[in-house]
Amino acid sequence: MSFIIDAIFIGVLQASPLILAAMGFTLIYYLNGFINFGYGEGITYGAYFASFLNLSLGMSFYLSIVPAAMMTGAVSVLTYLYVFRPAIRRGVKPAELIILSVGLSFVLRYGLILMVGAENVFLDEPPIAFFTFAGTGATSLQFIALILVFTFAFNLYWLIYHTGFGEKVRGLADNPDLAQVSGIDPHRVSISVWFIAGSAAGLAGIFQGVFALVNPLMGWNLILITVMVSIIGGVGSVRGALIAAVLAGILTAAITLVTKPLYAEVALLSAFIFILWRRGPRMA
Amino acid sequence: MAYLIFTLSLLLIYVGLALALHIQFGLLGIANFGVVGFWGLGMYAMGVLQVQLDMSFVDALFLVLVLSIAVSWLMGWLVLRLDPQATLCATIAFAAIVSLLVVTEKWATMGVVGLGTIRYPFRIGGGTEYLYFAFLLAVVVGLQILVLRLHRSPTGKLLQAIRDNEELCASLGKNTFQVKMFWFVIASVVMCLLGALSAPLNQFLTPNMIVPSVTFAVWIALILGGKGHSLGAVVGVFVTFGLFDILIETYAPVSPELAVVVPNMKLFLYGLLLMAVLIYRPTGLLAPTTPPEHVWAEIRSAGIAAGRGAMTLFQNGKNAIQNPNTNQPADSTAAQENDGAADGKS
Amino acid sequence: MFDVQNLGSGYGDVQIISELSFGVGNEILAVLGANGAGKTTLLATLAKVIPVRSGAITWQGQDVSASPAYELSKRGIAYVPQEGNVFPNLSVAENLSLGALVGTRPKEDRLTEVYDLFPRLAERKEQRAGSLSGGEGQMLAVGRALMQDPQLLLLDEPSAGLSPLYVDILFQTITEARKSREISIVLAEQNAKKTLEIADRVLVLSLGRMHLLEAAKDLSMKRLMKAYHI
Amino acid sequence: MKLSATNLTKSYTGHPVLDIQNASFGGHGIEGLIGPNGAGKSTLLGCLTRRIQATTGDVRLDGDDGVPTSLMGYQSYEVARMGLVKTNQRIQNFDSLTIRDSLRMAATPSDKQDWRSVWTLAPIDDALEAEIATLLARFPFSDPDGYAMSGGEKKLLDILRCVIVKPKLFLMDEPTAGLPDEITQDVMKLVREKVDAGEMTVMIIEHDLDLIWKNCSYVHFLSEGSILFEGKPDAVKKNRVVAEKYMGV
Repeated sequence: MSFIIDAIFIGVLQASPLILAAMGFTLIYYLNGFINFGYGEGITYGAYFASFLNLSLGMSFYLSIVPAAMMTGAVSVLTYLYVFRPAIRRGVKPAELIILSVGLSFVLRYGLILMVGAENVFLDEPPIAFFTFAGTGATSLQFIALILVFTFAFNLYWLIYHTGFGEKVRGLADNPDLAQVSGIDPHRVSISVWFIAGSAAGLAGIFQGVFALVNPLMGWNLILITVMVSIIGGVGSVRGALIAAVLAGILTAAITLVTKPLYAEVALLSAFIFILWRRGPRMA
Repeated sequence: MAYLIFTLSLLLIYVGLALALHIQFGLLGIANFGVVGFWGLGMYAMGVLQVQLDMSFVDALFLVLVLSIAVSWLMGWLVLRLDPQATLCATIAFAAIVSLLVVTEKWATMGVVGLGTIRYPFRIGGGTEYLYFAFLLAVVVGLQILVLRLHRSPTGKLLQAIRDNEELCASLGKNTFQVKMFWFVIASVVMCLLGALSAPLNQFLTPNMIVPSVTFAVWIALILGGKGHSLGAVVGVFVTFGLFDILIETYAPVSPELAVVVPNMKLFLYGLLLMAVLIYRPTGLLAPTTPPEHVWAEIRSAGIAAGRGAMTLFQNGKNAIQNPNTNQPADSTAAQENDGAADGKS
Repeated sequence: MFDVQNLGSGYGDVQIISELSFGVGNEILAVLGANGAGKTTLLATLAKVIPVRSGAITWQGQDVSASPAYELSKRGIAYVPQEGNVFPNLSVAENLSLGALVGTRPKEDRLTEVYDLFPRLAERKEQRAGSLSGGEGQMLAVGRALMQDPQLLLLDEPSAGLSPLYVDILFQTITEARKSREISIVLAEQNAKKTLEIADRVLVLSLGRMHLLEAAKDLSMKRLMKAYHI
Repeated sequence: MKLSATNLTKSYTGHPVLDIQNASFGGHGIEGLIGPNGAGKSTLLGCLTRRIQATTGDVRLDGDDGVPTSLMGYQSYEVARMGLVKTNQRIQNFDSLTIRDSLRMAATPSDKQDWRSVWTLAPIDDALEAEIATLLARFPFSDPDGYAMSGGEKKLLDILRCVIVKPKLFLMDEPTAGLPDEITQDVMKLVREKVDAGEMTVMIIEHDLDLIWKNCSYVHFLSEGSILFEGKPDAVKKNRVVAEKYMGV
């Protein structure tokens, strides 16, 4: 029993960046229909923007969260405007858009390394308090992250399922031609979605960075599991990605508790391939 | 010089991988993003069999072959019915599994400590590396010939037809799944075997060799060279690997501070190049603008002309000592080959 | 009000509509013709889902040939395509509410009107549009378009695949909507007999060109049959 | 070759689009299948060629030996090999094959198309090659060794590709869509020759009723998912149900 509680607790705590990243990723997949590996770099950039505000400008960690996330959102919009939209307009097919996104992620990642170097960076953390809950310890930071993540998740969920903007997004994803005929300007909606998704990646990066450390490969290391979680969660559903991210976190934690963490990844990856195979030709 | 021969051998390995990927993606449209998984599997299998079980190179190669057929078939069965995006994800996951297992299974792979030393299949003093290079060259030339012939053969046409429109192909009575499976397995096994062949080159294996940038390098080479052109793979590898890894990294006169930056610069430029090609010239440097067999016929006739020239020179040299009649067979082969080229054109 | 001059359109290198000129006043203009005559292409071009190749479309005195589709819907043109005319993964209520993105009247008023017109939709508010039956789906599609408070309604074969009962209900609704709202309707139909009952004028297409254009009451069944090759 | 469907139904998300009690196709030389938009014609063809999995029912193929085989256990490529081949309504093409290669690819038997062909470069036999050359000479392709460029060329190629695999029951889905009139007539002439020679039977799905009346000796009328009337063209032309359903109740 305590094993299950431990797994859930650890899983949920560790999964918070993953939940954010998966939701943002899903949003783009939902709207544009291709897997964007460049999204992983949003995670890295979020962490570096935070480290810039936090370490170079001396801003407090908590204050740096929102501007860093917004800066990441802006980067995401730029990639949409200058890379993906021209490519889609030129008729590049989904499989090649993915390869394009891998190319973009190389450019962003190694461009970053060329600018700031490849060394690990540690964010200047606020003072930390430890809690014990049901026999497991957690830091105040983890709790705050968790609360922020769920606030963001809740707001995103609300935005997508209960507002006019969300309706537009879902309409555009569901039937682009009819959406245009109904008076939706696809360009404006897309820009907003890429901004929100980028901000989610940025937030994910900020918390991943403060939990561990910031380095240029952190996004790439997280993107595969993000893609897996989103696809397993049922692509095209923000709800699904949220649930799948929590489950993946719990599953990883559970497997980690009984074996080495790397085996947890192997198990997840194998489960991922198996689920894709079971689903057959259709993606979602 | 020893370093150059090592890099050139590695370049051949990359050409081989790109050729195998050309069969999978260029001809069949299967987006295998797990190239490094197959390659790494073959490399580590060779290493483990040689180092831990003390097998001979040939025995180990045979076992790698068996293992790679099994793994490739399993992967084919899992991914070939999926849509391209799902195939891509599943193969990436496969590569990630391979690289994780290399770290965790320390009893076999020695984990991060590294596995060594792997022997060459033969040892002839200082010339080993050169002979091995020649051996790799023969393998890669063989592969290139296979790809060239594949483009011209009925099978190749079928593969392209499946890539273009699988459902239409099935509606004409072609068993598309079986065909895809066969060539996917062949190409994946080639990747595994190229891995096994690169083990002696590297001699000492570490998990950080099995990283996604290997897959990426092969992909960029293929896309850059032209995924639909039978020579695209070679051209692509020469432009990327040959230009950056050999010319710039090894021979460009860069200062030590800059030398640290060069590998990152390279990957940055790879990415930029890939993006530019995909957006502005999706067909790659060598675009299949004319029917492939026309191009092939041109290359062949050019090759035959060059070959004839060389042959004449060679024969002239020989004739000085030998009977002048010996140049007869050489000419008749050339004539036959010309017929072959003409067939393709008709 | 709505004027089409010398219109040409098609897909890829296939020209489907050529040299078509007509105007639409405050009326129901029926576009008739056999399958493959170009009705769907014509309506899609009028709604700007397919670009105009040649000629011009004028709406309320302005040339809209180059405006994007969402611009047209903001100016009061609503379009119901033949296929893919609902958002399948969204609920009925959400489908209708997406119709209300343009226009100025409060959404609730329009919603009540549409539910009054199609009581069945009110019963199925929360249902996914993709799970509706064919007839209900068509009602939703027309309802969504009416939510836009259009001045011009383009309907592409709303009766295709429907059973006669549904066709009656649908056509009745279209006439009602037309009377109560005073909107112009362009109605592409195969269902000639039924269409003749509600149309003011009839345009018969044959292989993408105008076969005839005249008042519905003057049109004999015999001449229509000829246009259909039956 | 005759195809019979019994109790064939297909529903999408619970809504029936096809419900055929008992029908047989391919017994009358050239047949026509007509019906209004949304009647279920494409679904019927999909079910017959096993591209679409029917919800219930059975499709049987009466072979030349008179023994019926149920098609339900077969995949679409196997059905095609049995001689049931369908042209496409929307343009489908192998964009990277030249016109001649496309025909060769379709015509080459699969045992000459496997890996061994890499060694032998197995040229297809002269008879088949000659047949392809005759076909290509008969139709006005701008360059038979180039790619099919225009929509019309692609459509024509699609039809010829099916002809070259020697179907026994040839299903033509809207052969006139996107083809110039003269070429449609040439295609119909070719098809008629093959039918008269006893090489195949044909079913045409068409909106151009003139073509149906001119070429078909038997017509099925499909509406609302069922076959409402069938018979000789004259009977169908005169039938009240057909006129009403086609033009409206």
